Amino acid sequence: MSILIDQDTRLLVQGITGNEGLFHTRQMAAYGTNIVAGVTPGKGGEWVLDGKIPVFDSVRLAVEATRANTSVIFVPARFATDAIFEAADAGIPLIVCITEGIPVQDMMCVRHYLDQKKCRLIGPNCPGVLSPGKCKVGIIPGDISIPGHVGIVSRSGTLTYEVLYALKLRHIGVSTCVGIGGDPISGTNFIDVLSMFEEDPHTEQVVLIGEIGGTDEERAAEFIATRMTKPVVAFIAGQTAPPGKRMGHAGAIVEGGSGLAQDKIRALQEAGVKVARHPEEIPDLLPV
Amino acid sequence: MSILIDQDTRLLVQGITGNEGLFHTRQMAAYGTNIVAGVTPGKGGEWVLDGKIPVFDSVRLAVEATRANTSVIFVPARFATDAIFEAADAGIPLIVCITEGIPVQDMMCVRHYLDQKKCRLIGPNCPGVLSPGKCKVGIIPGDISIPGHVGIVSRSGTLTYEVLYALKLRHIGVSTCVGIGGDPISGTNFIDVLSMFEEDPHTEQVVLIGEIGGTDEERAAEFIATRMTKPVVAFIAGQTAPPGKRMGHAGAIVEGGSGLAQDKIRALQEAGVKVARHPEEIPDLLPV
Amino acid sequence: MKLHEYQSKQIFSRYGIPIPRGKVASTAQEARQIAEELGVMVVVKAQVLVGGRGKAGGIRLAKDPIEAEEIAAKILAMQIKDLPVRKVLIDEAASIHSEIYLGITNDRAARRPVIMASSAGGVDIEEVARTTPERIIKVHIDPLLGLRDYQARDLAAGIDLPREHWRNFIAVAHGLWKTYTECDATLAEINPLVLTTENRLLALDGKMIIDDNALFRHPEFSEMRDLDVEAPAEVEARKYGLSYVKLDGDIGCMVNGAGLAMATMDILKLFGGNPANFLDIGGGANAERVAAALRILLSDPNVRTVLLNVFGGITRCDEVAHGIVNAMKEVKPKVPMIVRLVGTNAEEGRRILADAQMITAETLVEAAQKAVAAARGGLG
Amino acid sequence: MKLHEYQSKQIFSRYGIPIPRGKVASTAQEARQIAEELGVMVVVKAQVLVGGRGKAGGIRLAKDPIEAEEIAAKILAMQIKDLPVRKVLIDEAASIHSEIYLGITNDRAARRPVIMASSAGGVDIEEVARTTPERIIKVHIDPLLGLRDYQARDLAAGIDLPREHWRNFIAVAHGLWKTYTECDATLAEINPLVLTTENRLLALDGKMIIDDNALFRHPEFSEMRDLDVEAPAEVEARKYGLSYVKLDGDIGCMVNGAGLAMATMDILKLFGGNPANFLDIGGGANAERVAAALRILLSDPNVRTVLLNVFGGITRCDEVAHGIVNAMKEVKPKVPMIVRLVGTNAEEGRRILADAQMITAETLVEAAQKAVAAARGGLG
Repeated sequence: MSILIDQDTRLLVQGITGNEGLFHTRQMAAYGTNIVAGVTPGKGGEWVLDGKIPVFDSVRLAVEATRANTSVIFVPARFATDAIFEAADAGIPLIVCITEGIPVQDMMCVRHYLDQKKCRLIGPNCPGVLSPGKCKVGIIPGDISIPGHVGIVSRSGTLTYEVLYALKLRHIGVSTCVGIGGDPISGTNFIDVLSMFEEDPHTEQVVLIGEIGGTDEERAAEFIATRMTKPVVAFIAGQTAPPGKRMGHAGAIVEGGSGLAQDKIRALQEAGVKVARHPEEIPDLLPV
Repeated sequence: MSILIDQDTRLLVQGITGNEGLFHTRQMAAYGTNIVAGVTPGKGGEWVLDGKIPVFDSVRLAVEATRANTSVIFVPARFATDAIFEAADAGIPLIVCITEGIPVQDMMCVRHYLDQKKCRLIGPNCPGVLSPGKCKVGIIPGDISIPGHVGIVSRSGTLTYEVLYALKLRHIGVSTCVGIGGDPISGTNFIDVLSMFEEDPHTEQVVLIGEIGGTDEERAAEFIATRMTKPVVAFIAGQTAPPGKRMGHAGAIVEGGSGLAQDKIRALQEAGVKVARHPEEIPDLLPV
Repeated sequence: MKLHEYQSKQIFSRYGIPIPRGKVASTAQEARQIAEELGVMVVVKAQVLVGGRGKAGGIRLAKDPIEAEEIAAKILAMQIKDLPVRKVLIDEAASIHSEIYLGITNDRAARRPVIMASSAGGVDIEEVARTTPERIIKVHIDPLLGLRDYQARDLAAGIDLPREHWRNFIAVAHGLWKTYTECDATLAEINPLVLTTENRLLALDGKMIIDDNALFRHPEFSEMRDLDVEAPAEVEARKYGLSYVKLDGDIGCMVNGAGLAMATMDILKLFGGNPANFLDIGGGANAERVAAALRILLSDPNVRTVLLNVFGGITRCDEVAHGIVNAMKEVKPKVPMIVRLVGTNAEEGRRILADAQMITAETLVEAAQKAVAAARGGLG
Repeated sequence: MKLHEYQSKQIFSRYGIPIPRGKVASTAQEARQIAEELGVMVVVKAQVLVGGRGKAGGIRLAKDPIEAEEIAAKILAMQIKDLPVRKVLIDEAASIHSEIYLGITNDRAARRPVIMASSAGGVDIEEVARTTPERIIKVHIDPLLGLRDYQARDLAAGIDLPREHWRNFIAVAHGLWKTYTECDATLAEINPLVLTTENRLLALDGKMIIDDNALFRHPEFSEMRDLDVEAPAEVEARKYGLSYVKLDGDIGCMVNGAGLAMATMDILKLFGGNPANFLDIGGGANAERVAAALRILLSDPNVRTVLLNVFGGITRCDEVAHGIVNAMKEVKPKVPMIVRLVGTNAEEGRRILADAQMITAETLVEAAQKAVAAARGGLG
C-alpha cells in the first residue's frame, strides 16, 4: 500500500503541451502512471505521446471525459493559481502543483478556499509524489527508489532524491515519498502527511526532511510526540544559513528569530525523533 | 416548544443605543426576552434600560462577558454587513438582521460566508422572530399573537401581523413566527424554516406567506410535496403587481417572466397546499 | 436605477472594455460636430431607458455629418414608448463580423452572481433564453473569489469563439466583472459584444442597472439618474421615503408595509375593483408622511376613491388616526376615503376617524368591498 | 524586495493614508530647496534599506533650509551598516502626541494575513514582541473576505486609542490593507503611525517588502529595486536565474537544489570547514549556467576551493559532467575543484571529470572532507 497515489490513480496533466509538462508526462507514463488526460487551454482536441493522451481545453471537460481523479500542474507561475482553482472546482480530490514562484497571497487564498472543499493540494514548488513501483506524479526520478516500507515527507527536491538514492543503495524501500514543497504556504503540511503515514499499514517508519523557515517542523514534532507510534528519523537543512536571507526556496528563511534549524532539531529530538547530522546518516538511523 | 428562539435565548442587541434599537430593546425586554448585552462601537461601558443592560464596543467582548447566543441587528444599512460578519466571527449561532437596504452584493458575500460556518442568519429586511409567550427577537408586536401550534413563515412584515392578529381573534395560537425578510438574498429561506417546523413537535400546522419575486415559493412547494407531513396553508401577495416594478421590498419584483404570483400559487396548490385568496381567509383554511 | 447606453459604455471603458469612439449629443448640431470629429460613418442612437429602440427607428446609420445632423434631429424629436428622446449617442460605425452576448447578473436562486454568454448576441437575450436556452452558457461565480480566468475561458469555449480571441474575451469578461462588482450593479450587460472584421472585440451596446440599496457607496450615480423613466409621482414619493408605483386603476391605496400593500391591491381586484397604485407609507405613519402620500396619490386624476389600510402594531392605531386626521385637514381630498385600522387600539382609532367623517371598515374584506363600491359611485 | 521609506510612504499615500509633506533628495542642494518649499522645520532622513538609521545619526531635525542642506550633506556622505546613503527624505517635522505601530504581514503558521497594532510605536516591534507581547494586538484576516471594519475597530480598542480617533484609524487600516493586497506585499508597516498634537493620524515612517514571486504583476517595482542592498554577486546571479547568497567562509559551493545546497553547507561546517556561499544552480546544469555560477563563485576572493555537488536525477550525471568540463575550459579556475556526482550515470560522469583532472568524490561525506582538506591547503 501507499498513500495519496497508487495503481488507481487516474492522472490529468495541466500544462501537458509545455516543454516541462510534456517531458515529465513521458517520464511518468514510462514509470507506469496511468495518465488519462492533459489540459492546455486552446489546444483541446490534440493528442500527445503518440496519440495516447487526449488534450482538453478545460479540466471540467477532461474530468467528464476521462474520470481523472488526480491532477499534476506544470503551468507557469502566473497561470498556476488559476489552474489550481480550476482543478478544485472541477472536483478533483488530489492536486499536485509542481510550479515554483506562485505569489504567497495567491497561496493564502488558495489554501483558504481548498480548506472548505474536499480537495488536497500537494505543493506548490514541490517535486511531487512517488509511490515506488506503483505510481509517480511529478518529477521525482523513478529509478532512484525501490518499493518498501519507509514513508518520506520533505520540503526539498534534490535533497530528497539524495535520501531516496542513499536508501536504495542500502536496499531500503519506500512506501510513498511526498514532496510538500518549499514555499511559505503549502497545500499540505508535515502533519497532514505524517498522519497519513501513521494510518497506512504498509508504512513502518518515516523520514522527515525539513529545512529552515516557519515552524512547521516544530508542529510536526508535537504531533509525533503525541500522536505517532511509528518511528521517525529526521534531517533539517540550513544550520549554517544566515538569518534574513532566502536560501533558494521562498519559504527557507529565518525571520525575526523564527525558523532556525537549531530550534527545529531540538523540538524533534525532544519528541523522540532521531535527527541525522547529514543526509547520508539517515539510513543508519532507521530501525532495522 | 418553538423554533429558533425560546426561554434559553440570551440576546445581544447590535446598535442598541440608536433610536430604533433602544425602542425595540425596551419592547423586547417588556415581552420577557432575556437581553444580556448591547453593542455600539464607541459606547462600550455605558448601560441602557435603567442600567440593566451593559453596552460593549464589540460583539466579541459582549459574548465573552455575557455568553449571548443570539444577536439582533438594528444598525443602519451601510454598517449592517459588517455587523453581521462581526457577529458571525464572534461565534454567535443565530443572527437576526432587521435592517433594510443592505446592498445585494454584500448579501451574496454574507450568505456565501455564513454557509461555511455554523451560523444562521434571519433576514435582513425582516421583522424578526416571535415565539409567543416565550421570546421575541425583532419588531413583531408582542400583543397580537398568542401561544399555540401554528408555525408561521413569511417574507413580509405588516401582512404577517395581519395574519397573526386574525389568528388571535379566532383564538388560534402560534408556536413561532419567522419573518425571513423581503430582500432578494436572505440568510434563511422558506425551506429552512419549513424543515424546522416539520421537526418541531409542538408545531402542528404551518402558514406560509409569500410574495412576488424569485422562486423561493416554488422550491418551498417542492419541499412541501416531498418532505412535509404537516398541513401548510399559504397566501401569496402581489397578483396585481405589474412586471419589472419593485413593490416596496427589494426582492418583490417580477423579472424576465419569473417571480409571478400566479406561478407560485399554482406550484403550491399542486403541492397540496391550500392557498388563501386574501389574508383573512387563512384562519378558515387551517385544519381544526 | 438604470443607466443609459452611453453611461454604461463610459463605465465599461473605464474598466478596460473596448468601446467604439463616440460621444453623446443633446442637439442635432452637436451630433453633426461629433460626426465631423469622428470622420467616419456613424450610428445615431436614441438614449432612452426602454427596449426596442431599434424597431422604433431610434438607431440609424449616417454616412456623413450632414446626414447625422438630419437623423439626430428626427430622433431627438421622437418619443419611444412614451419616453422623450433627450440625448443621442453618436458612435463610429463598426464593421461587424459576429455578435456575442455577455452579461453578469445576480442569480437569486443560486444566491451568487452568474455570468452568461451566447453566440446569439444582438437580440433580446430573454427571448433566446425562452426559445433556445442551450445557446446561453452560464457560469456561477464565487462572490468572495471573483471571476476566474478559467471560467471566462469556459464561456469562450462554450460559445465556440475562435481560439485566437480567447485572450481578449477573457480580458473583457474581467472588465465586466470589475464593472459589476465595483459599481454594485445588479446587471452589467454587453449586447452585442461584436467581433469586428478587423478582429477586434468591441462593446457595441451596453446596459447597467445599479442596486438602489448600494447608491450610498456611489454618489456619482445619483447625478446620472434619468427621471423621465419614472412617473413624476414616483420621483416625488422617493423624496419622502415612500414607495409608490403607479397602476391603471381608480382606487388609490395607502398601506403600511409592502406585503400588506400588495395584498390590499389584490383583494380590491378580487372584489372587482382596480387599484390605482402601490403605496407603502412604512412604519410610524405620522401626519407629514401621510399628507405627502395623500397628495401624491390624489395627483393621479384616475383616482375616484382612496383606501387607507393600516395595521397598528408597535405604532398604535389611535396615533395613526390622529396623523390621518391632521393630514386630511391639510390635503382636503374630494374623493371618498375608506379607512381600515386594525391591531393595537384599533377601536379608538376608528372612533377618531368616524368623527372626521370618513368611511371606516373593520375587516380587509369589508374595506375592499366599500372601496370598490365607492369607486363605482355607490358610496360617499 | 524591500522598498525604501520614501517609496513605501508614496504608495501609502496613494491608498489614502496621510503622510507628512516631503520629498526625496539626492544632493544637499536639493535638500535645501525642498526645505525651502516646505517652509517649516524638517526632518532629514537617510534612505537606506537597513534598520538602526536613527542610532547611526541618519535621521536629524533641521530648523531651516540652510541647516537642512548641511545635515543632508553629512548624511549623504555616510555609510550605514556598510550601505552608502544615496538619498535623503526631507519631511516636514510633525508635532507628535503619541506613537502607534500598525503592520500587516503573512502569518505562515496561520496561513493568513495578520494585522498588528501596538501603542508602543516608534520602536523596534520585534523587541516589543519579545519583551512585552501583550502590548501587540493581532487580528487574523480572512484573505478572501479582506479586512473588516470591526476588526480594525478591535485593534483601535485593543491599543486604547481614544474613541474620537477610531474612524480615522479604521480608514488608515483599510488603506494599509489595500496597500498590502494590491502591491502583493509580504510586509506593509507604519512605524510610527503618529497622533499629532493637532489630532491627526500621520504615517511618519513606513516599510514595505514586496513578494518577489509577485513581481510579474508589478513591473513598476522592478525599477524601484535598490541594488546596494545586495552583494554585486547576488545581483549578477539573479540575471542567470541562479540563487546565490554570499557567506564568510572559504569553500565555494555549487549544488543543484536549494535543500541539497543547504545540506552541503551544513556538512562542510560539520567537518570543520566554512562555506563561502549558498548557490543553487537548479535543474539541468548546462555548461553556460555552470560557467556563470563558477564565475560568480570565484569572484569572491576568499574562495580557496570549490565543491560541486550534483545529484543526477532526470538530468543524467554524464550530461552534467560534460557541462562542467566545458564550463571549466571557459572559466579556468585556479583553485582546487572537488566534484561529487551521484545518481543516474554517476560513474560515467565521474570518469569524464577524472579525465579533466578534477578531484572526485562518491559520498557527500567524502566530498566534504576533501573540500575541507583542500581549503586548508592539504589537497590539490
